[in-house]
Amino acid sequence: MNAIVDFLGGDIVVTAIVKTVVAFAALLLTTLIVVWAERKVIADMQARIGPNRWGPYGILQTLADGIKLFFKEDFRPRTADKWTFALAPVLAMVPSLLAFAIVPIGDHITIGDRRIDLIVADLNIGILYFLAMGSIGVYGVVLAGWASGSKYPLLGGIRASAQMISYEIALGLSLVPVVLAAGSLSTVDIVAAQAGSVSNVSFFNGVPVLEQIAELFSFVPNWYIWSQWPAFFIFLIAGIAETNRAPFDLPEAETELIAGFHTEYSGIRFALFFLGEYVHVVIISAMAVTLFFGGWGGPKPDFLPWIWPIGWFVFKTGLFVYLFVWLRATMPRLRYDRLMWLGWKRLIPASLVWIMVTAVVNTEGVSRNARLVVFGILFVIVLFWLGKGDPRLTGAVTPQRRRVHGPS
Amino acid sequence: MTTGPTVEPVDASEVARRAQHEAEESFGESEPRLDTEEMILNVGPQHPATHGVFRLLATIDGEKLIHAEPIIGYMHRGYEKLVEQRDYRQITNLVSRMDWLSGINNELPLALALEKLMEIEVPPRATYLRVAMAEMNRILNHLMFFASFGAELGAITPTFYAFREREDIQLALEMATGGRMHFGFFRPGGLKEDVPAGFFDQALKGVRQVIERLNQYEDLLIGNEIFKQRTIDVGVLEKEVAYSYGVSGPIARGSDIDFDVRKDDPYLSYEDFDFEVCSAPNGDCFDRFWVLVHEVAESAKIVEQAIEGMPSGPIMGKVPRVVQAPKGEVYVRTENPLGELGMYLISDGDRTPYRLKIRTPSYSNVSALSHVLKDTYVSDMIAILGSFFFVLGDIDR
Amino acid sequence: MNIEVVVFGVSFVVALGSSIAMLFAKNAVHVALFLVAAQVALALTFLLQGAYFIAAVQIIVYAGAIMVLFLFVVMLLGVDRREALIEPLSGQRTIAVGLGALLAAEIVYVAVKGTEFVIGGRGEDALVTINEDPGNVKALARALFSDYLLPFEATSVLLVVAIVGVMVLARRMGHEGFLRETTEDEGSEGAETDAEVPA
Amino acid sequence: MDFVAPKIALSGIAPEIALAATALLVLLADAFIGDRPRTLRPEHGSARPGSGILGNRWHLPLLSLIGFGAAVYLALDAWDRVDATGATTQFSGMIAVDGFSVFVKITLAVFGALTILLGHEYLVRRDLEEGEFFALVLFSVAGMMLMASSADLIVTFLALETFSIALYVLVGYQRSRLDGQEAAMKYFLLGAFSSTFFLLGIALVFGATGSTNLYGEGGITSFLATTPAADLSLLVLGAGLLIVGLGFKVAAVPFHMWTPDAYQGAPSPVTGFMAAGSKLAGFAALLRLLDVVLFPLRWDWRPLVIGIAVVTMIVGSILAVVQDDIKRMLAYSSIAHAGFVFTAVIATNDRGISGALFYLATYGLTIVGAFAIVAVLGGPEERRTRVNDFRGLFAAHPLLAGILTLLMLSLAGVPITSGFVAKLVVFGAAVEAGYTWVVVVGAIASAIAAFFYLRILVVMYMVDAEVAEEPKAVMGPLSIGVIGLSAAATLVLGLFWSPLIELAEKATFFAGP
Repeated sequence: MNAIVDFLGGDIVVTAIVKTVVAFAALLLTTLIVVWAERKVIADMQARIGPNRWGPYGILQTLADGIKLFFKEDFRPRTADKWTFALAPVLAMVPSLLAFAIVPIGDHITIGDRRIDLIVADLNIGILYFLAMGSIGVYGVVLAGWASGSKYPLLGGIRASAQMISYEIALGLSLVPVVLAAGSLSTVDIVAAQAGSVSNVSFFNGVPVLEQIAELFSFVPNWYIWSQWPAFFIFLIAGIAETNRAPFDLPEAETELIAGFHTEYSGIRFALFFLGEYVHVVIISAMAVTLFFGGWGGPKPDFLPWIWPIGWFVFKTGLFVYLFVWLRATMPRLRYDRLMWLGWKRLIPASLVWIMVTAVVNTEGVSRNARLVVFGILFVIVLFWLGKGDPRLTGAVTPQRRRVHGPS
Repeated sequence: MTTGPTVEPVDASEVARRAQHEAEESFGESEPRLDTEEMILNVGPQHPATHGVFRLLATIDGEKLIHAEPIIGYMHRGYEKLVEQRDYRQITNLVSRMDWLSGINNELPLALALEKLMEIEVPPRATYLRVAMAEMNRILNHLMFFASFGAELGAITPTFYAFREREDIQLALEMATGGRMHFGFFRPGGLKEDVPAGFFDQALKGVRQVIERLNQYEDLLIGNEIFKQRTIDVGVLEKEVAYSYGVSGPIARGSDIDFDVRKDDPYLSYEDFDFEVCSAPNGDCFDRFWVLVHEVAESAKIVEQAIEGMPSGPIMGKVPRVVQAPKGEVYVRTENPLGELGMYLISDGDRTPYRLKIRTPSYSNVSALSHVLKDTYVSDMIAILGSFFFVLGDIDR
Repeated sequence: MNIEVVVFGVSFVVALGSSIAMLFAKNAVHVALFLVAAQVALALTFLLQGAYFIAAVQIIVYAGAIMVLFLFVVMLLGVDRREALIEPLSGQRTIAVGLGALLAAEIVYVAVKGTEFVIGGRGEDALVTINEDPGNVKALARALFSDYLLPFEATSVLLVVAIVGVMVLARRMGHEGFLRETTEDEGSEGAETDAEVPA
Repeated sequence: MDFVAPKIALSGIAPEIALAATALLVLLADAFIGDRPRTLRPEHGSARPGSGILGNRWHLPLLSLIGFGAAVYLALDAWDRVDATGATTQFSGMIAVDGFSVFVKITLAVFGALTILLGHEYLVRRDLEEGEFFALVLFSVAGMMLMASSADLIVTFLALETFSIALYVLVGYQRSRLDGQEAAMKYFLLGAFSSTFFLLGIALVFGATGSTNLYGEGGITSFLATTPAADLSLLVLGAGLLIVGLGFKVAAVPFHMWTPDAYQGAPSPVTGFMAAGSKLAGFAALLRLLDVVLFPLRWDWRPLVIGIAVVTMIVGSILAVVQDDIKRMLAYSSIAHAGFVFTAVIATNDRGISGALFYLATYGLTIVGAFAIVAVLGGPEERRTRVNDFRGLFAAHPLLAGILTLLMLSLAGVPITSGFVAKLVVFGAAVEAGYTWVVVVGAIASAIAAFFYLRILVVMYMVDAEVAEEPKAVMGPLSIGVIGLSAAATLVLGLFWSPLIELAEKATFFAGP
């Protein structure tokens, strides 16, 4: 036993392996629940019942589906490229799973005299790692589209690669201001930088009335959502686009491209794509929470102090997952050229502007958050100016012609 | 398998050819060019956006549709020939299967044609009931397209709402006829039987609910920015083109053709009712859809008026035991949910028609597709197909 | 013997194996994929050396961006189109093998002798110091924004040039490409300003 | 360890900054000012040349010229400063501010401005988009300038890539020409290949010396000065690879394969610019590297460079003789000229350096004029560039024929032209350094080269009854101006050479330890 531990490089590595296994299992479990929750929630939104056969409230439905898919015939088109076809689903799933390694899901727990941080790996390049995994994730979709050897998947694959590359840029750029503000690429540091209350920001210090007013808001946590909200919205939009979810689900638009890149997939391979998408949703939600909503931060009563951060984290992440579902229930799908327009001509310039703003503002420490808010307002003005579109789209467009009487 | 006349014979490849020719002229020798390759994509016959076995032979360059050719006929059933072998009562059930979303409306022109030919007087109660049921059927049809259009653009939720609204009206019709799609309720001379107790309440409940909720649905779908982006100025069908293809119904009205048989050539008792003909000026997907949605409200208004003013009395005129049209010919047109449905009946005095020519709206409407689809995006293609509101059975009779 | 050696061994085998496989793969997509595998394996070795930043950048830039674009292009160019594998120059392969062997020998020579050449305390010790104190991300940033500021900025000019160039070459040739001989034969429209050398 | 912001003095790279900024301005102006038909539909018509040779697009060339003017002004300003304070390095030793770099920069700016003038007329006549062309020329001149003043191999590499990429694109700028696309492709592939050699060279030099910096503390110069006993084989290997990379840019044999194709396929203004600017920048880097930094190693690299010089002169001259196309012919002639400049490089004395600079400056002025004449005679797609197409030129355009004669004679090195003086200077430097036999080879090569220059002249003046199509020059004031300027420079520098030579001699002091 000791020999094995030594071989692995000591206790630290063993801990890491245990953490990895636990995180893997937890993530898969979460995904199963998320799939069920989405179906239940969206059914509720659509005046349906949703899954209700397996387990209480149909909670085991995903499991049943998984088992069904597992035992289905593994079908592969004759024109498909054998190895690539098999590789693609794995590549779609694994990077999403790996990305979870840098998400801090809680503070730390103490077992015996050993402190265990509730994060698989606190890398000093955490954000870059997240982006790297995202960029690998493109392969699954692209290769699936190509390897299927038929036209609709190819179209879906091309759409997917263009979309994911474009929005990866916006996604990466939207994280830069946060990194600038926190001064670190490590997710743990970023969460730590969001501890405390907004009233700590001493913008109003010394100003008689305003100081008291600021004091009133001491209960508001010092999350980056307040100062970095433009970055947050860019992150959110780009993140949704990265997951290929509505309203950015063009690569698998079912009414246009049948099922896009996974048209030819069935059985367990399809299940991998399916799971990969939901894992990705969870990851994006978790990253949004970590970067902009204080991560696991929240009130921490004395009772079981280590469980509260986890609870807060799960709660916040759940809200974002709910947002994903909500969007899917509400939004039609964007058109391909509009999608590219949004990504390249709006999100990327906007995030570049915001990086500049943050970089300038960040050089002076004291009142930075308040300055960021001011700049944010400026930014919104720019944003609206940028967003000025076709007057027919924004103005009143309803045609108003009705004939009441007789033949014309 | 005809695709209708081509208005504009010039297509993209010809433009390229012309340019090439020009280049050759100026230099006396041509050089091969580096162009991206075009791909031929078969949309359908099995495709979720084509509502059946409709096929679109699309030539695409990347995401751009260079040329699209609708190919129809995959479910041609030869109704026009079939009806010549069957007597008039049987025909009623046949024609109701043409446009399976509006069975009652399909039965109507046949009944009207026979009544005209046989000079049968239809009692007012039957006429009123016919109007009410036809308009309820129209609401069902329009809601179906409301549902599918949203779904095609990626908005899945309106689908379910539309089906929820349909259910109450569907139930009313079921109470009266026993059928949900193919009702077989209109007979020459009147109706099969009187409506049961509770029918009016159920119908009123249904249509009032529709009127009440329609605004919400409008906000949900029509008010959506993405929806607007997907539909406005997409797939414009010009007024002149619509005329030349004989496009009718909501699609024509979306192209500023203010024509509605119910107003312009009234039948049944449509003159008694207060309703409006919606039309919109731009001819794009948005306008077509807008007309469709607003027609639901108008139809609901008609149903309300018809039920409120429902006369009592018999529901069947004096019809001989054997339905046998006298020698002669007659043309009847009605406003089907999807456009003008015309039936040209020639009778040689037998129990079966000598010839029944049916002019179905979808057939004329889809022939305009290849014009509209030219130089659009693949995503637009879906929006355009969805906004052309066709039923395959109505194309391939 | 510990796990580091094992991980290094695995990444070594993957990098080398996929590089060789890349040479022999017939399908362009497979070639690209093997290259990706080699890149990722290389990133792993960077990780082992504690160069996290380089590892992440290796994956983001090479595997994530460049190779995806490669694949994108290969896909767009069509799946069926395979270049004929005929050598335009006879004996090219033999020469290539010879030169490759020479290069390999050279690399081995430099690698073996390299430590002797390196002057001034660079190498492992420097890496350890850098990784300990500010962390290699910060050390890298410091180098980039102080000593290497000019190359860093010059790179941006280089990239702008590349972008402009790509725009020029990839712009859809509208009618612009088809010249008209206004200057040669008709010349009517340009005549008044076309000064000709007096005869 | 707090971050200490580096001290930034911009005077050393002010010309480059001015040019890059102008390039960006040109791009913006191109996008936002003036009507620019994006897709020229037949019914829209287009900005035809008929609307005046400056057309409605005069602001772009004007802006570019202002940029070059600013660059020259800033370079002169830097020269004053260098005169006052002596040569220095800036940007943590990345940039050398010395007379050498300033001289090269001013010359390059002149080449660039001439290219803009020619290019404007060339593009307007052919209905091609202008903005990117000017921007690329500006960027590439900025890159060349940076190359001349770089004091770090990394900067040299970046500068090399900057101007090379711009040139790859410029070569294929007229995309309707397939030979242009082919040329761009070849140039790009081979150029990228040579860049890797250069990069490997940098790596080896770094491995040997622990630095890529030429002058600074711990740089290559101080390494060579302080550790004379070190094993230098790796450094020499690296230097050899650097010579390969730069030799490609100056079109030295055996790295010349791209030259004829690229010169032929490129639009003629670009060809002239490549011949003048690319060569100057490449030799600037070579001179700084070999004659200054690696001066202590001269016994190691000199045999290699002598070999290159001899082979280049001979091969360039002989292959030029058999060419049928005037652009290809000029390409091979430019290869031969690179060989002549190499004779100055191997001299490793001040006279050699000033001689090389003088040579490159005069050669550039001449070759720009020669390609300008090719441009006005070549037709829209430059199909009429065969030697036989010049048949009867004298009858059609006597003055043009006369100017071409002058330029050809200058390239051949006939007295009273600048080409003669230039050859005299470089050969003199080599003789002074004791390489008389190289000079003899050079003289023989010159004699061979004279043959093909004369061949053109013969064809030109030949009155031939069977001229299928008379050569027809289509040119506006800009072309005439550039051609005239080039001819004047050739003649004047052939008669009154001393001011420029004095300037070039002033330019032989380098930044350094």
